[in-house]
Amino acid sequence: MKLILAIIKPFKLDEVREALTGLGIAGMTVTEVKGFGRQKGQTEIYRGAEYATNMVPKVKIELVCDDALAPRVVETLQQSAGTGSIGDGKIFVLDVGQAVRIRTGETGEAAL
Amino acid sequence: MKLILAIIKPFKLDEVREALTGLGIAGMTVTEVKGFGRQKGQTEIYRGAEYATNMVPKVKIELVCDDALAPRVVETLQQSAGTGSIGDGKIFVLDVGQAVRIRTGETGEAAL
Amino acid sequence: MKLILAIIKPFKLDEVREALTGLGIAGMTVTEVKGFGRQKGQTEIYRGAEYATNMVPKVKIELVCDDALAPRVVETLQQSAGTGSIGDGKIFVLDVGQAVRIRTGETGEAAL
Amino acid sequence: MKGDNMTFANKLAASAGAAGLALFAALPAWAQEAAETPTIDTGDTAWMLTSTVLVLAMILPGLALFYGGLLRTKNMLSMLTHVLAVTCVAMLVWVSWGYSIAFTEAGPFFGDLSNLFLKNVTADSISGTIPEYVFISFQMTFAAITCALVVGSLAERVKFAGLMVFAVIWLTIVYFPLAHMVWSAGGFFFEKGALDFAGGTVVHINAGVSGLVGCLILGKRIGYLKEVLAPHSLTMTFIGTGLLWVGWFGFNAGSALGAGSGAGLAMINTLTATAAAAVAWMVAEKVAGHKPSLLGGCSGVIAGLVAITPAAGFAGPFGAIVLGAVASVIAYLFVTVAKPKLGFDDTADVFGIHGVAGIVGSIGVAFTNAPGFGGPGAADYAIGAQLGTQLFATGVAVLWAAVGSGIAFTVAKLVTGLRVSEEVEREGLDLGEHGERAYNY
Amino acid sequence: MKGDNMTFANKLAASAGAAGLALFAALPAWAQEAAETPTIDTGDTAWMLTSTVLVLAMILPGLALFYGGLLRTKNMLSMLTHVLAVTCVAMLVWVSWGYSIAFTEAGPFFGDLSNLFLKNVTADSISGTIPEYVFISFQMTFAAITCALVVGSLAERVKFAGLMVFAVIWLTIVYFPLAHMVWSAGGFFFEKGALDFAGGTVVHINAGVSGLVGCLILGKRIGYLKEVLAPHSLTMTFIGTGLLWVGWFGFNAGSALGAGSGAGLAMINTLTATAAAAVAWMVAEKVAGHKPSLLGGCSGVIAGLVAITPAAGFAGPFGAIVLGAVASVIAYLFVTVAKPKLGFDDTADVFGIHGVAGIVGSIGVAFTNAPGFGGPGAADYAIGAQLGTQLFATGVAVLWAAVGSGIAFTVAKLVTGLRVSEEVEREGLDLGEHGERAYNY
Amino acid sequence: MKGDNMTFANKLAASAGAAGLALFAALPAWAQEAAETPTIDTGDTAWMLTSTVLVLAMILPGLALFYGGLLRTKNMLSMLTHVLAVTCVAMLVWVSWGYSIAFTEAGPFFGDLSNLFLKNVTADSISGTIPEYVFISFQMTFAAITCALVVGSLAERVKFAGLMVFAVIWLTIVYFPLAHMVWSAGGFFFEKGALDFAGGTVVHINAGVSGLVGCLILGKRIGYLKEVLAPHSLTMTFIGTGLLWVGWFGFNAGSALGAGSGAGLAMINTLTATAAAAVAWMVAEKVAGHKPSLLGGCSGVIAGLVAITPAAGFAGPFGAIVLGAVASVIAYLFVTVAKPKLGFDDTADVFGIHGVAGIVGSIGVAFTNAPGFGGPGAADYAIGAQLGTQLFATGVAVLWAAVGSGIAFTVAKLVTGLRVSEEVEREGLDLGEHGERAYNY
Ligand SMILES: Nc1ncnc2c1ncn2[C@@H]1O[C@H](COP(=O)(O)OP(=O)(O)O)[C@@H](O)[C@H]1O
Ligand SMILES: Nc1ncnc2c1ncn2[C@@H]1O[C@H](COP(=O)(O)OP(=O)(O)O)[C@@H](O)[C@H]1O
Ligand SMILES: Nc1ncnc2c1ncn2[C@@H]1O[C@H](COP(=O)(O)OP(=O)(O)O)[C@@H](O)[C@H]1O
Repeated sequence: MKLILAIIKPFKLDEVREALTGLGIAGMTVTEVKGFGRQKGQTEIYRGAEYATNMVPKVKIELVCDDALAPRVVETLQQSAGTGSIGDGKIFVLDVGQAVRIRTGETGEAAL
Repeated sequence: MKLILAIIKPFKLDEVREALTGLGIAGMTVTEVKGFGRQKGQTEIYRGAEYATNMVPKVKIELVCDDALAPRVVETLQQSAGTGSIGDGKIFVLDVGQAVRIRTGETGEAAL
Repeated sequence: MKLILAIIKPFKLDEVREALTGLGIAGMTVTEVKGFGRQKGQTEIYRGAEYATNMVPKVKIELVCDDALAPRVVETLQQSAGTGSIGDGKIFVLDVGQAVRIRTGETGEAAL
Repeated sequence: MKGDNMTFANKLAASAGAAGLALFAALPAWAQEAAETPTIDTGDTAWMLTSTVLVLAMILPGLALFYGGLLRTKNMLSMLTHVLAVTCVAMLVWVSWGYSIAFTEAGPFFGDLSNLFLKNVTADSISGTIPEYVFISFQMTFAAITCALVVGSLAERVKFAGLMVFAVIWLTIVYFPLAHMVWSAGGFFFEKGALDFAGGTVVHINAGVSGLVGCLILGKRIGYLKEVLAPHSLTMTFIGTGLLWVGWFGFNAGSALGAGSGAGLAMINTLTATAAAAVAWMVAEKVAGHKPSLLGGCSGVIAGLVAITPAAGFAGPFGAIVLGAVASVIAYLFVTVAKPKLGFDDTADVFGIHGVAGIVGSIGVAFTNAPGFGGPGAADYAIGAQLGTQLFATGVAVLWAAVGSGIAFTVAKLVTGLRVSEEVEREGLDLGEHGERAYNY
Repeated sequence: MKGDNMTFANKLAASAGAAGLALFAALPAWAQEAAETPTIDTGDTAWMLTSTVLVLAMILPGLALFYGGLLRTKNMLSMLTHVLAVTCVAMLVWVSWGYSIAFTEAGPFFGDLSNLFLKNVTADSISGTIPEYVFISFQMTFAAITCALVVGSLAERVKFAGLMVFAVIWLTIVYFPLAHMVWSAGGFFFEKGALDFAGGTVVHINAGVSGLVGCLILGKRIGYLKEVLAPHSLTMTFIGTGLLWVGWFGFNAGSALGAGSGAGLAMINTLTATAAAAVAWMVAEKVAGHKPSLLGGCSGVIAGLVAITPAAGFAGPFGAIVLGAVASVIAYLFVTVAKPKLGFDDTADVFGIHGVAGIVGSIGVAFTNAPGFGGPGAADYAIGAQLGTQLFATGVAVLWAAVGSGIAFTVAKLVTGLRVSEEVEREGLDLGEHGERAYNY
Repeated sequence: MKGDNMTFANKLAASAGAAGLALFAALPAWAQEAAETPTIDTGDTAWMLTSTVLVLAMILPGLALFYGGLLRTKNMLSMLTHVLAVTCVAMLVWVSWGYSIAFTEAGPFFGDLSNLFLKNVTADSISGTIPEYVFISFQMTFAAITCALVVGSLAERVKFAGLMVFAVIWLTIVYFPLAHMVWSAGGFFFEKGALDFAGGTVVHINAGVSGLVGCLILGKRIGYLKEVLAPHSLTMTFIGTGLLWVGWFGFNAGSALGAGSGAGLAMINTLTATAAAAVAWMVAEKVAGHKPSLLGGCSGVIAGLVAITPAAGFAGPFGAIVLGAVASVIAYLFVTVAKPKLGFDDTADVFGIHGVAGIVGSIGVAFTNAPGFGGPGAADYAIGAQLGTQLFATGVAVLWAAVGSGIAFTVAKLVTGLRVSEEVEREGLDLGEHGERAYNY
């Protein structure tokens, strides 16, 4: 199994989720994060104090799927999350040794 | 070493933490996340505008332990986090190459 | 490639980011988390109800880099995040199978 | 100049006598006295000072929070900024030329510029039984809140600069004339005998219609009816609701222009109508198969307040209850059933609540004023005739607001573009237009 | 009917004379005048209009925020909804039959139904020196806030429907009779000469005891004394505290029913008692080995306000300081030491603060009124006798509230279940009962 | 009785001609009159009761939110606690010895202790046309807010205990004497004929300068000019701004001590000056190449309110506009250009706004009062002479505040350390000093 970790633009989340559901993905976990990268944040000024925020709000998706599906998940993610402009984000793929569904105790791909 | 990544129901956190402490686990890291899965969210209506949230609040636990302990951690997690109802969550296990305690520079299992 | 996962004290974030930028790291992703470990939280009392919070606010950094750079990243992290006092946090290193830049579709180290 | 307002007070009393309204009949001593030797009544003045303060509290922080809470986090601060800026601009315009246009006696639709920059007023000027400066201040807050009400329709996409241009034009060609028609001696509605105790036409119908025109000209928000646009803080909306209700006593009971029985009547009606409207909205939700909601209760509160505004002194407490409940249910149906079908994007439902409940109130007052329905109307009060007058006045107000605001928005659009770029809209107006965030937790 | 209130005013003055209270002695002209030719005093009316608005501000947004901030995020919105709905229902019930039961002169415990739907009142009716509609409005807000106070004990688990059923019954069988006993001519306490300036028994002891009964009937929250139930926003609780203090001047100084020396005395006492109580609570925390806290300060503010309520016109500023400080420390000890031992789950400490400080105030007024302690009592004022009266009145109020609220909660439980399901309680009442979230950041 | 106020108003105008002032000249007449037939005017009393409540609302929740919103989340609660505690302590000190020092007629700089613990005051005492207890309460809130204003400079690092020590000393040696100089018969500035309608010197210059001294003694916050110290909630700051503006009418129009034309003039000026100042700040931002911001608008509001405070009854509405705009731009330049260069860390810009705009107002009033600029000054009013007096009074106030607050802070530092440990500062004062969090979402 693979853990697919994608960092995307927040407003793309709905689109991405729909695209992945289309692939048959039944679950994923989403976290609000702050990204530091090439994309620069807005400058904020409060009564003359200027703060150039280099952190941009992003959304992180964590999704475990079986090895076979992984390439298509990555591809779908890349297509649905992309806007073509800087800061679109990254996808990372890691190996997962084991998966368990807490409710039933099922393990492996059955747990997904 | 293993990274154990568990997504559970928020109100189960205290119980889970206690159960893990019982196993001798000295540390873990917790994040508030939103889960998308079989469990459906509540429908919210604001002045006629209906939003069926398919995101459910969950808590993610990240915990690194030595290989030997991992199976018992997974088991304990599964038991203490389970309610038997849909949406109880998942446990994923990944391999960790290295661990460092920042304060002391200790590495490997000594760092945990 | 490696995923370097560091849990640090929140007020150290700026310093750490600067140190990593010095290494040539161009991106990372930051999450607010709560840590459970040896460091104990403050006791809060609200109208007589006492809560000893064992969760301490921490910041988690996720950073993917190529294998060669990883040791130096870990080292830099350890130095810049350390204060020498309890609760400084941990660094974990995991293997990453693949990386993709959503915007361009570049993969591997070119995606970082 | 003092004469103007004396006349205003007299006309009020006179027309009240003519139309057989109990309200002013209840204050004959006051009216007479005022006509003879204009002196300040400290009790009336105390109440009008308080009322002015209360109306300001409705705007800042009241209305700004009510609207702001309904928006997404990223646009909260822009709403607060819009309300603040519009309020301040309206105040400056009011003392510069607004008061002159609204309250000099020149024609049925406009005053003239003879009192530009308040040049005929001094600290000693008296209007009725209160210092004229207090009257001007009280009316100033009305101009400000009406303009601020419109902002709710435009939220999450209107450009700050465009809003400022709109405000100045709209106040001048829409609000001041309508205020003149309703409240000035010689005003069009005033002379027709239309009932409007505290500004149902000038304020609520006007703001509702102008907001509708504005959101049509602006177009829908990105993601409207597609993405989740849930309110970022109903807590803030609730605080706003509370402050609006609290402040509305300045608005309604203050419109009696003194601390007498008229104010007392307006107060109790502003309590009962509102309570009934809040309950009615939540019951309507339940009947429609949903859960009774906080935003429903708050919307009901506003609908009730709006509906009772024209009728506050022209109803009994139980007439007010019926009026509030009816207006609330109609507004509920409009907002939840009609609006999604019509498909326009009135962000904070300014038309759906202020416009709709305002129209219900403006028509309903013909009934609530009747003694048969517990109203203070005279024994020979004729519902039918009054209903005609009310329909006519309501229609004129709707038309005037629609045409005038169309002009104002169009000019603002030509000059500034009126709407922010897609990028700013997505990122949020807070950062894009003001370079600040509402929250940095 | 107008007679009723005239009598009310007279009785007030009379009993004041009898008991030798300086307060009313200071207003003899007013009392006489009122008895002779009932006319409106615009100054008194201005203040009573303002006072009514202030008490409304105590409820919305004041009390709702004060309580809501103490809850967990997931129940914030339900508290706001409860307070809003209870307030509106109380208002409608008040004008329908409440005012009649409370303020017609039929017997010592109840009025009668002769003034149902305010049928004897018109805009011209006068009560004392103010329009009767203003008096009714002022008293309306008292009924509403008392009922809303009870909600704090039930928070995080009470069912919305159950609360509504409770409110209607409880107002009818508990609040209106108690209001009659204390404030109506011929009322039980009134005739006994019990001192209660602004409603220590009717409002605070009553709400505190009813809340206690309610939380006992409801049972504890899931996780009480086990999980972290920390306040989700002390910022909101602070805003509520500020608004409660601000609004309380309408409550206390407004209870003088005019803008004279009685209001002035009530005002300064409502400042000094409260300041002392806030400081006392924080000092008590320090002495107990803890850090002085914001919630402590806020709790002290409320304890002080509650304690001074019955005594606002029956104390000097330094008697008020002592009363506030004593009540605050006793409430502190109750809430932090006694309550955890007793183990009941009064979510917002309605009994611990309103009940306890209310009882301290209701008894303490026997002392503060004494000229020896700087109070306005006459030279021959007898502390002992008054103390007996106060203890008796307090006891009756506690009993009446306990029995009546027991009935009201039991009926509500039979009809609706009163408590939400475990699932809803866990997920939060906001989503489960109202389908909304307080915050969507 | 109503006659009183006529006379009061007349005297105001008349004596204004004589001494070229309005306010203070009015006070001796008031003292005299009071000696003759002191009776209560219910209208004036109603307004002064209301004004007192309004000033309290400025502090709680107003000022606390205004400041608190500007801080980081971890220090929010400490600000709320500081403002609450300082307010309560100031109230207790005021009735104990403050009123005596400020308002007994002993010398030009101090009163004496003859009225300690208000021993000469009863509920029947009258001051002008209002109960003396009302006057004492009104002035009490002035003492409290001034002390609370200082807190803004010290935020995010001052120790709670240190603040309490400072407050008691500073009120005694700085505030009470300055209040005596300005407002008491025989007071130093009072006799010199300095114009200060509502406390520009006593309140704003004083708080601004004291805050500056305080933040210099405390030192900069860790991370100042290095880390991101962005406001955690401009929403809260906005709510505070709204409540400050709303409450300021109690402050300014209340300083007329009655509900007459003086209050009316103060009200309209407090509207126009503030509106102009808010707009001016945002325009200044635009001109400087930045986006017009909410915090800019809010800062402008406060600058305008501060500037008009001394001039509220000594300006026409358009003089007020100019004064507000000028003060706002100067404060803007100070805060954004001068302050970063000077490098001191005045957390909430108490000096930059209250100090700077207070000085501008205190000097500017010499101009706005001139009839040539639309002010109410007499025909023979001499700007030059008055300007000299104003400069002198301003200078003395600055000096007195600087020296006195230097002493108070130094003593507080010796006794308590004044500043929290580095660890507490990093973790936040909320947990470190009070053991609570402002938010537990
Ligand atoms: N090496 C990295 N490790 C982890 N996250 C990264 C890394 N580089 C970028 N990111 C994440 O991806 C986001 C987008 O990266 P950025 O460099 O701004 O643009 P792009 O994806 O178009 O190259 C960043 O905000 C950050 O959250
Ligand atoms: N494939 C997946 N990858 C990552 N997280 C998942 C995945 N499937 C489910 N989850 C997480 O687990 C939670 C519970 O899953 P769900 O399908 O609702 O119920 P159950 O765990 O009972 O099967 C989800 O809310 C989501 O956070
Ligand atoms: N085994 C673990 N797995 C995951 N995170 C851990 C683990 N142990 C500690 N942490 C994280 O590291 C933080 C610091 O650990 P702690 O034991 O308090 O101090 P130290 O790092 O000095 O040993 C914790 O708050 C937690 O977030």
